[in-house]
Parts: sequence; structure tokens; C-alpha cells
Amino acid sequence: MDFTFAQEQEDLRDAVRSFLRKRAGADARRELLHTGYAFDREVWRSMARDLGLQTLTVPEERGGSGAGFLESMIVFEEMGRELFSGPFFSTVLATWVLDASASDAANTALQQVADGDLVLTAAIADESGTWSAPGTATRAVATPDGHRVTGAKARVTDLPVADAFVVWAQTAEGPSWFLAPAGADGVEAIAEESLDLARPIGTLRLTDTPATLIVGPGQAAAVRESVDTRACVALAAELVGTAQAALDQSVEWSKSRHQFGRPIGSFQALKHLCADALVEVEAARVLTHYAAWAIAAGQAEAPVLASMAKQAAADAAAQAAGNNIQIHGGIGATWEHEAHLWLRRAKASGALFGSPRQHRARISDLLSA
Amino acid sequence: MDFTFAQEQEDLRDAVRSFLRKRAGADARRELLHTGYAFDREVWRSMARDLGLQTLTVPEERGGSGAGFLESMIVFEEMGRELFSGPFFSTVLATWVLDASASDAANTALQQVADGDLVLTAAIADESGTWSAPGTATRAVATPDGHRVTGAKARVTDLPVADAFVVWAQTAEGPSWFLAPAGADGVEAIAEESLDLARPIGTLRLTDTPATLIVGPGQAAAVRESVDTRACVALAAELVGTAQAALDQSVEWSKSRHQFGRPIGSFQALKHLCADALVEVEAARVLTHYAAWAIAAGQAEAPVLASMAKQAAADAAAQAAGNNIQIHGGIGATWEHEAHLWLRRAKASGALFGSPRQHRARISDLLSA
Amino acid sequence: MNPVFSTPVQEFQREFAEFLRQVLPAGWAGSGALPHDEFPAFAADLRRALYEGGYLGVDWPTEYGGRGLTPEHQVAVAEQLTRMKLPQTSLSDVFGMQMFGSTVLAFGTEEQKHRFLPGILSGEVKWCQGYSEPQSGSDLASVSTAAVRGADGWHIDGQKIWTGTAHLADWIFALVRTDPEAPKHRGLTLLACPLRQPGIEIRQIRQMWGEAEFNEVFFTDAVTADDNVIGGVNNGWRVATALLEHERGGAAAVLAVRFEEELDRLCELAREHRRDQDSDIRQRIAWCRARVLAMKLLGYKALTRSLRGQPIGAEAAMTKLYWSEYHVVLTDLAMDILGDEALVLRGRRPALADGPDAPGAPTDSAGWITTFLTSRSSRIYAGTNQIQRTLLAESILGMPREPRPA
Amino acid sequence: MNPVFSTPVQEFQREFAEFLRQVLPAGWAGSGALPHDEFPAFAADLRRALYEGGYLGVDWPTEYGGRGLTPEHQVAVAEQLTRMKLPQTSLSDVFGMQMFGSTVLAFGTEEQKHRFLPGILSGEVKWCQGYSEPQSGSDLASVSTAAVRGADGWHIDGQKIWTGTAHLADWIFALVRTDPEAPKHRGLTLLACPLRQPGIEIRQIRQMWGEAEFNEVFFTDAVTADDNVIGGVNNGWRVATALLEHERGGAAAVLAVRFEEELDRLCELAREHRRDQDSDIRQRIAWCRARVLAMKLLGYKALTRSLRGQPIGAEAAMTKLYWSEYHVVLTDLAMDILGDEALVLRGRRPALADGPDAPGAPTDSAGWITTFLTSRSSRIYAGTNQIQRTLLAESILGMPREPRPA
Repeated sequence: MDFTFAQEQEDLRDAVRSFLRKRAGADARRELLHTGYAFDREVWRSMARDLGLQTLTVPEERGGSGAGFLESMIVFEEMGRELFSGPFFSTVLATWVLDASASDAANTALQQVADGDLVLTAAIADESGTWSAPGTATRAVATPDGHRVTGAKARVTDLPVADAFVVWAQTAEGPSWFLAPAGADGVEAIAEESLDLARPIGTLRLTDTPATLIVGPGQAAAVRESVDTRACVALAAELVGTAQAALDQSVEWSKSRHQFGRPIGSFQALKHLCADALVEVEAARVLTHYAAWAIAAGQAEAPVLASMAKQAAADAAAQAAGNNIQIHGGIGATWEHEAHLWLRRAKASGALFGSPRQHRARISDLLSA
Repeated sequence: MDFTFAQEQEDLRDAVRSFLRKRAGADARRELLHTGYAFDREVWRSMARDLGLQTLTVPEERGGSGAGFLESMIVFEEMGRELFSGPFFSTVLATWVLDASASDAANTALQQVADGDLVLTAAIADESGTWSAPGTATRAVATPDGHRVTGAKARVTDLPVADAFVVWAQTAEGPSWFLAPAGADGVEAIAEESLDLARPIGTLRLTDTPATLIVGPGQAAAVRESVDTRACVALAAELVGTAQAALDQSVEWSKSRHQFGRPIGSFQALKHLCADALVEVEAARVLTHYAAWAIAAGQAEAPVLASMAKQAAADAAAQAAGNNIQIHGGIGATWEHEAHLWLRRAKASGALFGSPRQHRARISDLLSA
Repeated sequence: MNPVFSTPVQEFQREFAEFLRQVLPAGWAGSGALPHDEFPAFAADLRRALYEGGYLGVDWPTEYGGRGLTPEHQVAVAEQLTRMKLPQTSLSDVFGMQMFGSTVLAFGTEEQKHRFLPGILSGEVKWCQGYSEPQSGSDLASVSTAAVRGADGWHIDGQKIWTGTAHLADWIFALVRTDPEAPKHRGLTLLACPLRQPGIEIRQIRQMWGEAEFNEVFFTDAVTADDNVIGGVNNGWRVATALLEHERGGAAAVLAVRFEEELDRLCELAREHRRDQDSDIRQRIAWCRARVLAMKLLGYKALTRSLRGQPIGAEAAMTKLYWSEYHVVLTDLAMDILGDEALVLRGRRPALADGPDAPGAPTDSAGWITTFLTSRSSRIYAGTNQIQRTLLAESILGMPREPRPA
Repeated sequence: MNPVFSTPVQEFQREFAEFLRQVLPAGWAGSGALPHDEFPAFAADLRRALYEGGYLGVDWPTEYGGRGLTPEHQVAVAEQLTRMKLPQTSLSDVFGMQMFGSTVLAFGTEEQKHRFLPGILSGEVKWCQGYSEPQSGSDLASVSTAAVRGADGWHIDGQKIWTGTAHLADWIFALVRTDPEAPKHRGLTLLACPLRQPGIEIRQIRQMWGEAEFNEVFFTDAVTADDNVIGGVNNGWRVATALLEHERGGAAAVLAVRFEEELDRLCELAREHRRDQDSDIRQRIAWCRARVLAMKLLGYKALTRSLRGQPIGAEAAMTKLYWSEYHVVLTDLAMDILGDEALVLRGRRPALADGPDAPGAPTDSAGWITTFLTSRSSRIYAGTNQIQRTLLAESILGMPREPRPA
């Protein structure tokens, strides 16, 4: 029985945390609030070249670090804690698809990601579909020059900064994964106003866009399921980090802010708010760590564990971030204060890849309760 | 605009409260816990003869006081507050049915109730049915000697002490109301273990039991709907009283009990528990008063208002009674302490004539949301 | 008990409805259906029409420009506005009419009433409120902005925060410390002070949903005349707390009508998302229905009390707690119904950042998401809900205060 | 990270399962399926079989009768018992083995270990716990039961309350005041004391669900020998709080297995009532599923820590808070599913009044309703959840203590 991380895993966590604090921490969040979203390619490259984070789970022979999903989960937790506002989730999500393909195109793209020169995202959900719908109205037609893809993809994360997309599209033989560069013909990337200020989002319209088949119908559905499961746990990990950050901020503020001649943290009402949030964060954390372990260990129940982790982490983050605003009082409801960033992230990532309600419905379906 | 009671109504409340405190208050509850349920016919008779409570809304010419439903509601609130353990709700419920009938049998029975000599109850729900099912598997057959009723009625309140029942049964022409004495042929009253110690409950089996037709098919369904609506508001009023009693007890205890060198009521955690309960009780109270007014004023929306009041009062009572046990600590979880009486009442009356969930479903149905 | 408007008030309300129908354009779909940038001008026009029609401050005495009617008439006006999908005049009026106006009526001198009230009613003079300070949020009695009496009136130095609409206002009523030696609650005074003077600087504060409704107001030797003391020197705590009850208690019944309209819109949203037959959603909507009705009835109860000249007192805290916690639940439900669409703000933003969106608003995600954010601030402003709960426990339930620290 | 039992423990668990299969009758349906009055005898027989098979106290050192295995083996034993629908020995063992046994192992003298532990393990000597007093519930450090040293040992006077199973016990371990002059926490001592003596009177307390699991214990010049001090005179606070952590922390993973079984039964209840396709009920069941798993994992985390010899500390409060609040929600859900049937207690009552009913229990309303009532007491005993929250906030989050009263 061992429910702790190995020393190397703890070291990885420390390295990521100190990198993010230094290069993408409170200052970056302040900038985000004052001047809006701006993607720092410098930080991105350093993250890839110095730490290898973008291709952490990609095999070494393909330019990655060959680490397991547990390591990946640790990184996501730290990303959520600092609210890193680069396209990390989107890019890593896409590498999971690419990693399932032995094609040259995949090889090349993975190497570019490893070098920090390529930002990816995954275009999966249709405008009208829910995250879990396996089908898609986006069509890919084989032509003598390769495939052409036509359709509209909604809620594509980090679309404004992506250099290329992996796209979930229907061929005559079944759903498949394609890779298309942002500059290809017929690509229209429509930016939208994202609830999450640190994660821009958009709608992607493709019209007869030339795209490379990455994973064909034989394997694509299995890759989709595996990517969905990983995405849920990655988001759960981010949300656990976000919840922890919001809780930490509440506690810090409650120690320093004085009203009625004493620190407000000495009032029981705030203590109990924080204690309840603490318990929820801890519970979400163990569920997330366990789901990540299950993915890494190839356990068959990983999908239902991912749903459990996702809904718990989303609720915990919304609770901790909501409390944080409440505990800060007036100042916590201002634009200038980063408290709303945590709440926005909590609700947006809570909805991404399935809301808590959708995941609870899925848990009941999977356990046929 | 006037959302208060008239002076005579306030006087009625005071009179009922002081009667119950004296004759059926804390001592009666202590006895209930120590020696079990025992129905005091003395108190019952005095309640009828001195205060006229059992036939408050029955017209004067039929032996009653001719008051309106608002007055009735006030009495129920006080009954719930003292947890009066006589068959008051059951008897009054039955008088509403009798009052809709001009028959001699109804006249006689109402007079006996007014004299405190007759305890009634209503047998409505079938074993397998929900409270709101209009149909019934209980059959009434016309014979030359009058009707014979056969069937099983579940969750009949105060069955062990009832002298007669009004019964909801199906005739060839449609559902109707019958009156049958407890001593009639084929009557089997099966006592059950009631969650609510102050309100015994049982199953009533009738086999070819002679019974008097009270309200026939033409009118019976309308009477049923009106009785259901009144029953919900009567129970809501009881529950508001119960919630208030539990809250009052919490507050009293929190002032006198000391821990850590101060009254426990000075701790914010308990203050906030009590404040939240207070708000819920007040909200349930205004909903209940409003629903009662709507019944008295013949407003068409009374049924949906009754559902709103019932679910709010049930939730408020469960919350206040649950808090009360928590605030009392160990002593509050003992048999000797009356705290559990309030919780038992809250949950049992919450389920009687429809649980909060059932009423919320009904609200959505009625408002076609 | 007769919890409906009295016959004369019903008649008055019908007249008012007729008046509004005359004023409104044909095919009126509600102020929430107006393009976002047309809303302020529309609201200003409406206010002018109401003023000229004699429907503002109907419960104020006639000598100060009112119509001398009852608070019941006033609630009927406000309710009718919402029923016809119109806004409640403006946020400035909340501060000017409901709060400062009521305070002057209760505590002002005859001269002050004549001087201040007509301008408030006509809209010529706009007011804002200066209570909170950066170090005095929940603990209002600790305000440190100081006023010292000089030959030419009071000289004010310090800083106020969360002063809604200060950037649009002409005057501020501010709680200031006039006796630094007296115990905390005893040395305070409520001062009216003109805003457009060199000693005052106003800085807007942007809220988390992107709009800037609040301000910081900096006083650097700002001056106001002697006769602008409201309710007596060093009597500010009593005046201010009475005023806070106006802020909290009065409008619950009217607010409930706005919440009703919002809940109808939520049902429409559920239908659009095909969640209207889902039992989880139906349970939650039904729960909301009962809460909104209870809110209205709590308002009716408070109105009855005020018609009888009884004080509202700490029960105003109950209404504030009830509606603001309700709104957090309601907007969470909206986010749940939106599902994936809660990720992106599409369509129209709310015209109002306080409680429900304007009546007739569309079901766009931008509206619901923004309201979700604003609902979080409703639990904070006008006293955090933690403070309200403590107040209720101590004032209504009589639970013991915390022991003083050693 | 490898959050499963290690290979040797898995093997040990398989052996144990085999052992149990030998012991159990054919067609075993769970201890919850036994007639109510057969349960105590069955549990006693099972305990004897476990003791004789060497499966009690497997993590205790061999010199005191244990098997010298790890806490992981102990959890595997407990988990297997539940998986095979068996009870966790008895409530007496909670006090004897888990609480007093662990404390003697940690704080006792070598002589005390040899004297006390084998009898606890064999079941020959049963223990109960004397901590709370009528005036010392949440505020444990204020206990006033006094012990004075005389020539023949300690003389004890006072009263303890909530002493579970005292009516069945031979000994009590009691927190008593031995230095009335010292500050509150400093003058306490943990004393072991034989119960069957003239100076002790035991009165059973009936709980709100009708059973009497707790007692009052009255000490009137009761005597215990000098060598029954555990962990040193006036060191009782430290010993007692360490012991409370054993009460709270240890068994979360095992408890979760019981909750899993209970949740399966709730799903069965939902099917019986045709509520299993209702989305409101399904949402709530799914929420429960995740909570039960989290409970198990919190237990695994605590187990990992204890395998590494790290203290569990205040995190034990987290587990207690988590499971007891969960159980209130779960039993509310059961009442909701029962609907009208929640009015009447029909069928079998629970065999256990602490947490979920015995595994294999039927879905009878008497079981669910009683568990609904017992769940309310779980939020109180072993420290109210209010106390747990304060403890978590102060110990884990480092939030400031309340100022001392003046």
C-alpha cells in the first residue's frame, strides 16, 4: 500500500512549481487582468526545452520524456495552482492523439512540440453536441491529394494561439483523427469571449480544409475514449490545484485582514468555511490521484474514476473559489483582485469535457445504479 | 395590504397556546417518552367543549364554531409547537369530509366530535399508492342494507384511538366517501410502529364492512382535492410550529450551556446555524399563512400554494430539528431528551400527504415548468 | 389578513398601468430586450416621464414634491414597473430616494427637507453613499475618515470605498468621525457633502464582471457647510444604521417580482436546452418557485409593518440574506442548465448588475454567466451574509455576543 | 504510488478469506441477514474463531499476543470481514483494542503491556472509555472527575458520561484530574480502573433510536492501584489526545467498504421503489459513489502514513467530518426514496448503531429510518463536527485562535 508520490515525482512537482512561480505566477496573473490575455512564447519554449513538460508522456524516441500519466497529472495540478495561461492543456491533449499514431506527420509535430515551436489544440466537440457524443457532423473526404475536412467545432480551447489542430471528423469508414495547420485553406478560427480569462476559446470552421489522417477508423474511437479520460483527469488535477490556490489565498487573507480588532480568520464562521473547503479539496485530490494512477496502471475502471474525480474537483474548486471571494469581501469582487480568476477557471473547467451533472449521470450509467 | 392576523385570531392563538402548555405541554411529552403513547380523553373533551377546537370550521348550526380556515391553521401551528399527541389532525381532517355532507350521519358525527365524544380519522391512501393517487383499490358495493366496503388502507393516522373512519372507496359510479365505526364487522386495525411517537399510525383492513355513504361520486372528487389541500396546509402549519419549537429550544440551550468558559450560543458556528434555521422557519411560515389565506379566500391557486408551503415547512422543520440535536450534543441524541420527538415529527409529517420531493414535482407539474 | 393591495391601491395601480401603456412604444418587449447601449437613455427618459406624471416618491409628503400616499402605493408603483418589464428608475435613485431621501425625511431638519428632497425627486441632484472604508468593511463603526469643524464648515479628510455611482453623483452622504476621543460608535456623524470640489477625487473600481459601478472617493480637505449635518453631530451611528435598514428592507416584494420574471426566463432556458423534463432540474426549479414567493411574502409582511408605523429592524437582514443566497443557487442552476455553453459568453450582457437581469432580457449565456458573477457580490455588499447571520442571531434570537477579547 | 495492498498482504488476505469460508455456514448471506436476536451470539462466536485463528490484533507485537504484522495486514483483515458481510468484531473491541490497546502500546510500561494486552486480545477482559462528563462535552480539558493518591492507590470521585459498552465492560480507562492547581490541560491523568467494585455505579442511557449503547459511570471513592497510571501522572492530556486520533483516524478505509455495501443496498431500495431511473436520485447516488471512494482513499493515505511511522494528526478530524456528514446525506436520500414508507418502521432494525447497518441487511424501512437517526449522532460523538472544523482550521490551515475572553 503506497498512496504517496516517489521522490522523483515530488522533485518534478517542485521543479514545475518553482518554474511557474518565477515565470508565470502572480505577475502573469496581474498582467492578464490589466492588459488581457497574451501568450508568452519565451516561457513556452523554456517550459519545453528546459523542463520537457509539453511532451512529458511522449516516448523518448519521439522527442519526449517517456514519463507516465501520474507525472503528467502532477504537472497539471501545478498548472492549475498558478493558473498558467498558456495553451498547455490543449497542446498536451493533442499530443496524446499524436502519440497514438506512428505517422511521419505525428513524428514531426511531436518533435516540434518538444522543441517548444508548436502549439496544438484538439477540435473535438460539435457546436450542438455534448462533450461525450462519439459521433460528429464534421466530415472528412478522401481525395487524390489527401483528405479534406468540412465542419464546425465548438469550444476549442486556446484556439487563438494554436498553430495546428487535431480534429475529430467522420470519414466514410468511421470517425478518425486528422491534423491540420492553422494556416491551411478554409480554416476560420473565430475567437469568442471565454469565461476563463486564462484559457481563450473559440469556434473552428473548416471548409474543404486539407488535413492529414493521423489515426484511422480502426483505432480512433479507442484513442478518443482514452483522450477523454485523460482530459478529464488532467482538468480535475488543474481544478484541484486551483481549489488549493483559492483556499490558500483565503487563509492568508483571513490571517492578515483585521476587523473588529482581530484577524477575521479568528472568527468561527470563516474557519468553518475554510475547513469545509479543505475537506472537499482533499477528497477531490485523492480521487484525482487515484484516477491518474488507474490510467497509468491501465486499470479498466479508469473512465468512471475520471468522472468521479472530475465532478469532485469541479465542485471543490467552485466552492473554494466562491468562499475566497466571500472571505475577501468587497475587494474580492473587484476586477483587480485575482479572486475571480479562480472562480472563472473553476466554472469553465468544470464545464469543459462535461459538467459535474453530466459526469454524475455518467457515473450512474457506468455503474448502472 | 395586511399580512397580519386580526386581534381575535391572535387571541385564539394565545388561548390555544396556553391550553396546550398547561394540559399537553412538556409534561405530556415527558410522559410520551417514559411510558409511551397514551391518549388523554379528558384533555380531548376539554379541548372540544371549552375551546371548540375540533369543530372550529364547522358551521355553528352543525355544532361547530363557524370559523374560517385561517383560524384552523393557527390552531395547527400551536399543535405542532407543543407536539400535541392527540388525534387532532386526523379528526379535523375527517370533519372536513363530513362537513361536505348534509346527511344525518354526518350531522350526528359532527355533533359528537363537537362534544369531544368522537375521535375520527381518514383512511385515504392504499398500501401501494402515493398520497396523491386519486384512484383506490378499496371497493364499496351497494346492498339492500346499505354499502359494504372492502380494501386495505395504509398510513392511517391515529388509527389505534379512532372511534370511526371516513373512508375513500370506489363505487360502481366513482370514488366516494364513507363513514364506518371502528367496531363494525370486518374492521381490522393493525397498529404499526410509527416514526412519529406522538402520532400513531396503522393499516386498516376492511372486509365487507357496513359503511354509510357520506359524499357520493358527484361531489367526492372535489371534496378529496379540497381535503388534500387543507391537509397539506394543516401539516405545514404543524411543521412550522415544530420548527419554531426546535429553534427556540436550541437558542435556550445555547444560552445556558457553557463550554470553554462561555455560553455555547456565543460561538459563531451555532449562531449561524440558528440564523439559517430562523430564516427558513420564517419563509415557511409566510408561505403557510399565505396558503391558508388562499384556502379561506377561495383562491384558485390554493393547491400549488399548499405544495409550496408543505415542502418548505417540512424542510425547515427537519433543519431546525436536526440542528437542535446537534446543538445539544450528546444529550440531544438520547431517548430521554425530547429533541428527537421534533425530528421524528419533522420527517414523518414531511412524508405524510406527500414528501418535499413529491410536492416539488407537483409544483413543477402545476406550473408546467 | 388580506395579503393583497387594498382596493384604492389596486385602482391607483390600474391608473398607473394605463399611464405606462401611454408612454411605452407599441410592441414593448421589456427593457431587457433593448440594445445594451440604448438602456441608459431609455431609463433616463422613463424616469423623466414618471417624474412628470407624478409617479416618483408617491409616498413622500406633498410639501417636498411627493404625493402624500402610502408605502403600499409606492410598492404598487414599483411592482407595476417590473410587471410591465420596466426598470426601477436607476441605481442613483436607490441612494438618493430610498436611502438618503428616507433618512432626511426621518432625521433632517425642515430646512434640509425643503432644500434636498425636491432636487432628489426631480433627478436634478444625484446622490451617492460614503460608508465603507478600506479598513472598515464589516466593521463599519471603525470608520476613520475625519471631519473637523472650522469657521467655514466641516473639513473632511480620508477615503471612502464602494460608493456606488459616485462618478455620476453631485453629492455624497458620508459617515465620518467627528469626535476621535469618543468610544467607537459615539463619535460619528452623517454629513452631506457636495462632490464637485477640489478636495474630492473619485476613482472608479471595476468589478469582476467587467463593469465599474463602484468608486473610491478621496477626501483631501474637502469642505461642506455646517448645515449639512444630518441628524445631529456625533449621532451618526444611529442615523446610519436606520438608513441601512432602508437599504435592506424596503423592496423585498418588488425584488421578488423581478425574481419571478427571471425564473420564467430560466424555465425558458431549460426548455431551449431540453432539460425541462429532467427531474433534477424540475425539483430545483420548484424549490426556486417557492423561494421567490416566500420572498414576496416576507416583503408584504415588512410592508404591513411599515404601514402600521412599526420599525422593520433586524428582520431586514433576513430578507437580504434570503434573496442573496437564493440568487447564488439560482445562477448555479442556470450554469448547470447551460452545461458546455457556460464556457463562452455569447449574446447580450445584463443591463443590471444587481440581482436579476432587466425584465424581458434574452436567455443568452452572457447574461446568465454575468449574473452568476454578480450574484457572488450580492452576498457581500450592504454587509456580508456572515454579518447578517450574526446580527439575526443576536438581535432576533437574543443569542449572547462574543466575549470581548482580553 | 501503488494504492493497492502489497503482494504479501494480498496473499495474506486470500488466506484469511479461505479461513473465513471454512468458518461460515453454507449459503452465508451476511450478518445483516441474521435474525436480530442471533446477532450478538454470532458476533461473539466469530470473534472467538478469529482469535483462535490468529486474526485478531495481527499488527500487535508477538510478545503481547499479536502476529507482529503491519497495519496494512490489519486493514486487509478488517476489509475482508466486511467484504464477506461480517461484522468488525464488537464495539467493545473498538475501545479495548483500537483505543486502549493502541494507547498502552504507545504509552504503557512493559509491565502494563504484558498485563493488559493479552486479555484484551483474547476477549477475556473488556474495556470502556471514560472521557466526557456532563459539563465537559466538547471542552474535554475541563473534566472534573478527581483522583487523589492514597496509601492503597488512587481514589476517584466524579461522573463520566457517554461511556460506550460500560455495562458490558470489566475495566475503564478514564481521564481524571490529579492536580487541581495546575492549568486546565496540565493536571490530567489517564487511569485504568476496574469497574466491578463498590465505588462504581453504571446507569445505561437509552439513545433516541431506542437502544442503550452508552452509559453514565458514577465514581464514589472508587479505587485503582498505583500502577494503573498510563503514560505518567499529569500527562493525561497528551495521552488522551493521541488516543482520540486512534478513535478517529484508523479505520476510514474499512469504514468505506461498509459504506460501499450500504450504497449498493440503497440502489436496491431505489429499484424496489422504481426511483432508479429518476435523474434527481441518480445524481445523488453518483455523488455518494464518489464520496465513498474518496473516503476509502483518504483511509489509504492515512494507512500509508502510518506504515511509514508518520503521525496522522489533525487529519483524522477530516475523515470523521467527511464520513459523518456523508452519512447524514445518504440517510436523507434513503428517506427520500422511501417516501410515504418513511412514516412506519417495518421489518428488521439495524444490528449496528454506528455508521452503516450490518452487511447483507435487508432494505426494510426500520433499518433505514433507524440509520437515519443514528447518523445524526455520528456528527456529535468523538467531538462534534463543529469542534472538528475548528480543529482543522487551526491545526492544518493555521488560522488564528479566537482571542481569549477578557
